[in-house]
Amino acid sequence: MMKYSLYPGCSMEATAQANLKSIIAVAKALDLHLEEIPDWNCCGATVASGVVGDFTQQVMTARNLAIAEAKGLDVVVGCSSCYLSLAVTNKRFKEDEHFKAKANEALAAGGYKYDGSLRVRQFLEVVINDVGFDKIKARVKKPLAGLKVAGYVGCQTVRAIPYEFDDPEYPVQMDKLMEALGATATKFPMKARCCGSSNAIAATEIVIDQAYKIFESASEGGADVIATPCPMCQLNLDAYEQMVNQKYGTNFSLPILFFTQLMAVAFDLPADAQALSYCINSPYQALASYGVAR
Amino acid sequence: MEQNNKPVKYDLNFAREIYNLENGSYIKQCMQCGMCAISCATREIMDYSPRRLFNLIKLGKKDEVMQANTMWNCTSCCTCKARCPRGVPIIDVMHDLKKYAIQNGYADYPQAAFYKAFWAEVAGRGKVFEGGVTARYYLLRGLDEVKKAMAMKDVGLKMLKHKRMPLFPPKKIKGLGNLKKIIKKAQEIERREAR
Amino acid sequence: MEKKIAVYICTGCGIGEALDIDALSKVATGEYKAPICKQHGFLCGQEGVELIKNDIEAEGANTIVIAGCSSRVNYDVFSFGPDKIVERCNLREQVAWCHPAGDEDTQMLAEDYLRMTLAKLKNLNLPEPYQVENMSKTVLVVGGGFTGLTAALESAKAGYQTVLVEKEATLGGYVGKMYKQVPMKAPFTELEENGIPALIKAVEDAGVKVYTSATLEKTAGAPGMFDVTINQNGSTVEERVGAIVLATGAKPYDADKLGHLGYGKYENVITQAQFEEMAVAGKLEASKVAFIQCAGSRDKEHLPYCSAACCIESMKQALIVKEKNPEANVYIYFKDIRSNGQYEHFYKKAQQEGVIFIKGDVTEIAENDGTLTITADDHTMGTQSEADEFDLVVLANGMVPSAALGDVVEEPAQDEAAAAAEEPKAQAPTIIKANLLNLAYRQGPELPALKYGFPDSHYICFPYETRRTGIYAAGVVRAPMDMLYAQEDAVGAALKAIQCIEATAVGQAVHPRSGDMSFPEFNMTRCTQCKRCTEECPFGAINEDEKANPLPNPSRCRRCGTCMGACPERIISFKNYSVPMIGNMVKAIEVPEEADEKPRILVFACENDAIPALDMAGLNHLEYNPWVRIIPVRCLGSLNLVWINDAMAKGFDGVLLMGCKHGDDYQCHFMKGSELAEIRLSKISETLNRLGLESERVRATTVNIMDYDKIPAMLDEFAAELEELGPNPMKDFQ
Amino acid sequence: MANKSILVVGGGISGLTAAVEAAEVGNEVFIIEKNPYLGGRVSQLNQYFPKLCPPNCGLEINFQRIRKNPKINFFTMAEVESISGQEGNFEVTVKINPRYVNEKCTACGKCVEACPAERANTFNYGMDKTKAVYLPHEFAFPMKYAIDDQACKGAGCGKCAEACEYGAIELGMQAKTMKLNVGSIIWATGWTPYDAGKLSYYGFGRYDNVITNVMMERLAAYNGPTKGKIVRPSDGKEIKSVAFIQCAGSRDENHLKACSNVCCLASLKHATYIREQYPDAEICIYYIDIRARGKYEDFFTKVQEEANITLIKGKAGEVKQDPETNQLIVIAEDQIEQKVIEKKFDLVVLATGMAPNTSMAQIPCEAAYDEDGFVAAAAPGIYATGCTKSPLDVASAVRDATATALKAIQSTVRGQQ
Repeated sequence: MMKYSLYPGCSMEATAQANLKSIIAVAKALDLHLEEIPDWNCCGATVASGVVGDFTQQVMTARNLAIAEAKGLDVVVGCSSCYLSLAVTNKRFKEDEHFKAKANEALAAGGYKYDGSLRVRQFLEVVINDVGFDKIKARVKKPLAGLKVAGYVGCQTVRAIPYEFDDPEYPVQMDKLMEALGATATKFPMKARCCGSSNAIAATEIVIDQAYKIFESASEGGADVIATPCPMCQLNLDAYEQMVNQKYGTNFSLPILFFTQLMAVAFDLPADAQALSYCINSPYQALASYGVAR
Repeated sequence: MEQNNKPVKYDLNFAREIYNLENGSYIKQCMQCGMCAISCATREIMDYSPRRLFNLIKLGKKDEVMQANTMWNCTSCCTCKARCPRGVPIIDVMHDLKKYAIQNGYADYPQAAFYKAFWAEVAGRGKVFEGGVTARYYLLRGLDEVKKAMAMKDVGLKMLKHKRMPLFPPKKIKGLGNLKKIIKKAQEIERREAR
Repeated sequence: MEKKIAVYICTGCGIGEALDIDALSKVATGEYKAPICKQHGFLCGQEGVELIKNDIEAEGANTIVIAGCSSRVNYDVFSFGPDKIVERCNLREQVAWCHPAGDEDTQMLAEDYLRMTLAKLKNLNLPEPYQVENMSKTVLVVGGGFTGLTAALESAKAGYQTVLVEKEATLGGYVGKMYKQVPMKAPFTELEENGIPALIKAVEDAGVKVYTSATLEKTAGAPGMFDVTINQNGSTVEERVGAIVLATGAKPYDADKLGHLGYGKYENVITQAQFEEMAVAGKLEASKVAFIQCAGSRDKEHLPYCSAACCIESMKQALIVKEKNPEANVYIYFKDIRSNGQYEHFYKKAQQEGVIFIKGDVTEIAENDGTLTITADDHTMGTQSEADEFDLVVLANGMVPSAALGDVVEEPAQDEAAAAAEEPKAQAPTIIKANLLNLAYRQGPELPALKYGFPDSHYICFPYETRRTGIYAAGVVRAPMDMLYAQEDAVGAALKAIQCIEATAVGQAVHPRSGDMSFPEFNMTRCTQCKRCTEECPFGAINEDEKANPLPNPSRCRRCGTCMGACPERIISFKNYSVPMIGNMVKAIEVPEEADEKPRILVFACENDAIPALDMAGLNHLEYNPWVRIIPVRCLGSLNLVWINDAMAKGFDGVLLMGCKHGDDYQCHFMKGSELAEIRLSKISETLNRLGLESERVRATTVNIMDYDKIPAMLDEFAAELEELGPNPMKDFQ
Repeated sequence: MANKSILVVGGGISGLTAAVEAAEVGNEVFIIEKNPYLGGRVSQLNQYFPKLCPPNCGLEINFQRIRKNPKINFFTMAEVESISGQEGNFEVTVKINPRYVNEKCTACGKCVEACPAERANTFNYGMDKTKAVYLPHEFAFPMKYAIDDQACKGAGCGKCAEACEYGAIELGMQAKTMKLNVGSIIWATGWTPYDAGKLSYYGFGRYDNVITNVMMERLAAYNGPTKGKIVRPSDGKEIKSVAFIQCAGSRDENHLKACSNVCCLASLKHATYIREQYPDAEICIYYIDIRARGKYEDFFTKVQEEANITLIKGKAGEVKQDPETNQLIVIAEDQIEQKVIEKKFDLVVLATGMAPNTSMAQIPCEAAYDEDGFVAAAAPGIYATGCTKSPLDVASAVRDATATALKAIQSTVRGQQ
């Protein structure tokens, strides 16, 4: 069994509970042991950087790494925004001695210290590299044969650390994962385009306009569903699909799922692990032929 | 050329101030290629592309720069940062410009209110409660925005229905006191380093 | 040498299927009485080669004719030692592969080619190398700046005696006066200390003989035997040297012509050179400095070219300002930043140090209260911009080669008779009296200049090509370049000088006919002092005595044969290339009678480009006109009009010259060969017309090596036009 | 006693020049080339800037120099395996890969007619195919065929061997190694076009009508895949508009940090190719700086004066494809006009730069490389030249190679003392 520390992040406890539920269930099914970092705090995301600056935000983030370092396990992150914070902070600890000294000086004020020994990883990457497509295929009980999936990787997942495990402009790894589940990855030029992210509240129009382009591109490719690893992407598309339809006079009704939810379906895990009821746009019809019921 | 007959005048004082921000010195490396301008997810609605903004900084156009929506419309999608041929971490520069704008009273954009609300949540709890951020945001923005909120009530209702909007905030983290100390110290260090 | 001819006809690669080999053999044995003539199905195979070697040994064959593939292939297989003559008759690429098998015309073509090859042998002899007397292997370097010092040091390090002549009292040149140097190595970000003192010491330690305050009063002679008169402070010294590197550098563009940028008007508008002076003198105290790029360069009114070094030199100077005063504000106004290659790192470094780069055209520089104000069209800002309070404005004023400074040598006034004849003439290359070499050459005192006065090579593949054999230009005298380029350039030129010395020592030509040991010999008894050879030699190899007799200098000669083509008396011949040799080839071709309705077209083709192109046409099995008979020539410059006479008299219906492109972007490796040939043609057109022969029957065309796809149509069209003219009326006069 | 001979690794224009120049001074020279022919990258070029003359012309002269000079030895399909010894006396192990065609080949071409297998034509960057037995290209020197063992069906097929009248096919040929003793070594393994697939925002590999500058050379060349006609790869249609994207990979911290030096002039030259075939085609060049240094400025001026050529100051950011017309939409910020512009083109040419081969296959000896992968310094007696040393245009590479020949000769002289 492979062991990891898990950093869930704030969204997983609120808007993206479906993500956390399916991650935990899929991990278990694949023999991956995830241990939540005790008393983790918000990473601050890029929003905090805009108020207090990168350094302060990264020191906040580092508190989580400092706590996790006691176990020495790779830190797995589900949320792409949290991943951006943790991975970039971790990289600076490893590569920038001056930063490391300053950051540890600040951490010391709270009684923490981080040596930069850990690896920060995305759950998507762990599933692909540590488990591998062959084992995933072997675990599939209900192949998603015939399901056309637009793999919406989003922006930060592949661009936080470009080329870390995929092309930052035209990623293909999640598509391969979908293929391993038996589904068909559709042509989807907007697969790495930003959804508008944190502008959902303050500048809704941005999100609606972005979401429109993404839905348009996914529909052109003939997708039945959109899959994503990112809580912001999932929420923005899921919550605003109808507003997009209103503004643009379109008729999109694509369900937006976390890739882990589709894994749970293909692995034939229980309904709670699939967490499909959290989807605003119902996925039941699209997934009906894979043993999914409301 | 602009209609204005009087030539604009270079004034390096503002540029120097910006170049001294945390990531500001990277701006100096900009070679005016315009890659960022195309890469931006929100390029259609930006007043100035990052390239142009950097050019205006060079020129010393403080008001134009600070009043621009460029940094506020930045979604931190990292496309420009990943592509910039000069390795300018543009989103990090945008963070600095937002922070500078807030500190210098150029915070009229709704995003600025959202940022402040978000930070207040993080600092007060150690975690973010999305409902709390929204409430704080509307308090900061005032009545006009509430109208917009009403327009979005459908979204909110749907989210509630699908268990996407917990009504109660998460517990404060146990180490909140320590976190606050860390933040305070970090800001001290940052001020020290800036000079 | 008594020639014993052995002919071998290869029947492989389709030749056997295309031709009647027995009939072909009879040409050799019957018409030309070759004592040995054999055929083999795989001549380049071991057995075939053994066959030849046996005949050489057992039968004493010493003149071998290989009738098979092109000489471009199997050159190593058919090589039997320096004392054997080997001639290739191309039956494969030029016959079997581009003409129908078994056809009567194909057979006639092959037979003619064999006749031509055998006829050629009559006047073909093994060359004997020309030996220079009192050969010197010393390298002379003219100019003691960065390039010259480097060239001198490197040639000394290769073991050659080296002499260096510098006109100033001290060595070092322009670079010697610099405060610091641009980076010359990775990571290309750090300014370097001036390397000239160390370079001077290395030159002295290497035993280079240095003359300072010295100029070349006269350079006479030729490679291996240049006699130079050095004037040092008024007294003269003679040195004999083998080859010369010209490294006299460049001058900054005259800033007095840059009044529009405030030079001469405002004290604090200075040049890059003045900046260096200030920095060296420790007088550089400026808190706000602007650099104006392309001050003169890239400007039709001044220097249309880019001076190449200014962008990185200005970045260097900007960094010097920053080094002295980190708080200084430094601006660089540019058109394009040309920090090519790895100097991109230097550009980034300058940016990181806070140098402000503005893409803009400066429209005005004015003075206000003792400081300078710059107004510019600021392109990326999209507006006019202004910056003020500069205490120094530095003009990146570009460079002018030292070779361009002087009066152009005027063509000697034509005598009345020549003027009256209005003979067309190739334009002589520009030579500028720059007082650098003072060559005692009939063709002028300095290296011929290309555009803008740079004595550069015109070739991309051969950047050290020179029109004065044994003299190689290097550094900024040759072309605008930065120091890193100049350093390499100096070393390369030193190699070329050494190479010329070594080739001369064994009597061989240098590029492009490197290794050739033939050279032109003049039968002076028949010379009419017409000066054509001396005027037309592209390399200035032939001097004249006061009676206008040509005085050849074989070690200057590049063996193109232009003199041979020019000579109306046909007194110039090489041992293995001569007017009679080609004439015999022309005469060997059988021209059928008019009634046979088999026209004949003679083609003279340049062996550098047109012949390979014809081979390629064969390789691609492109079929072309079978009336064509092709004779390769060293260069169309060697075309002697008597061959045209011979051809027309013999009844050829037309003659086509295939040469290289000429004009500004000429591709002729001997500069003007194809152009001269065309001029010669134009001279005989009137004569032809007078004889009742349409001058359209003789024409020239340009073919480059990639034009093989166009060759069939080119020949067919010419044949069609000749057909319209009807047969050559001289045909049956023979 | 030290050795006066020189090993030149790489038979492209730099290696050829260094070898020929050194041999014409009098030193014995060995050239090692990994391809089945000499000439390297320049043999794949259609024309040189700024003269627009054919590279085969200069190569032909260099091959003549090789033919006439017994001091030059060359080995194709060969690679250096190891180097030992020191300046003045190196021992080098060279591996000669099997060509499967021996010296008996007369280049008659009968084998090609018989061969049933095909391979992607690497000489034309995969834009067309050859048989598994192939002549690398028409001007190939040596003029001998070779067999691609990846494509060949092996001894079981043997049709080529049957067809060959001269016993030139040896399907069982094995790699060989040999030792060379030399006084100094010149490393001239050249460069590889930067992998345009890594610039995924330009869609190379996804859109057929996005090509690279080196492919443009083949499209324009008569001995290329289209007989020299420049057409859209997707459907072979004529071109009405073309975009050149400069700095595609070069001057980029994420890709090639340095400027590749040749791409500006190369694209200006390509503009002349297009103009010659399509007098009315619209040509746009997207650039950051046009680096036509020195006298190349004249060529820049000349091309600028052509009608319907627009220079757009702004690095092209993205290329999208119109799925219906296969036209490409290039998005860039026009910095003079201060706006983002989208323009449609039939063809997009990426001006990809030079990645030094030493960044992939290093010299098997002590050597230092700079951050761009070029050779900064090597052990005494070993010299890098041409594009293993810095990104250079042809004239500069030849100049550099000539200089390096002298350095190598100096090593043999030093070794003798």
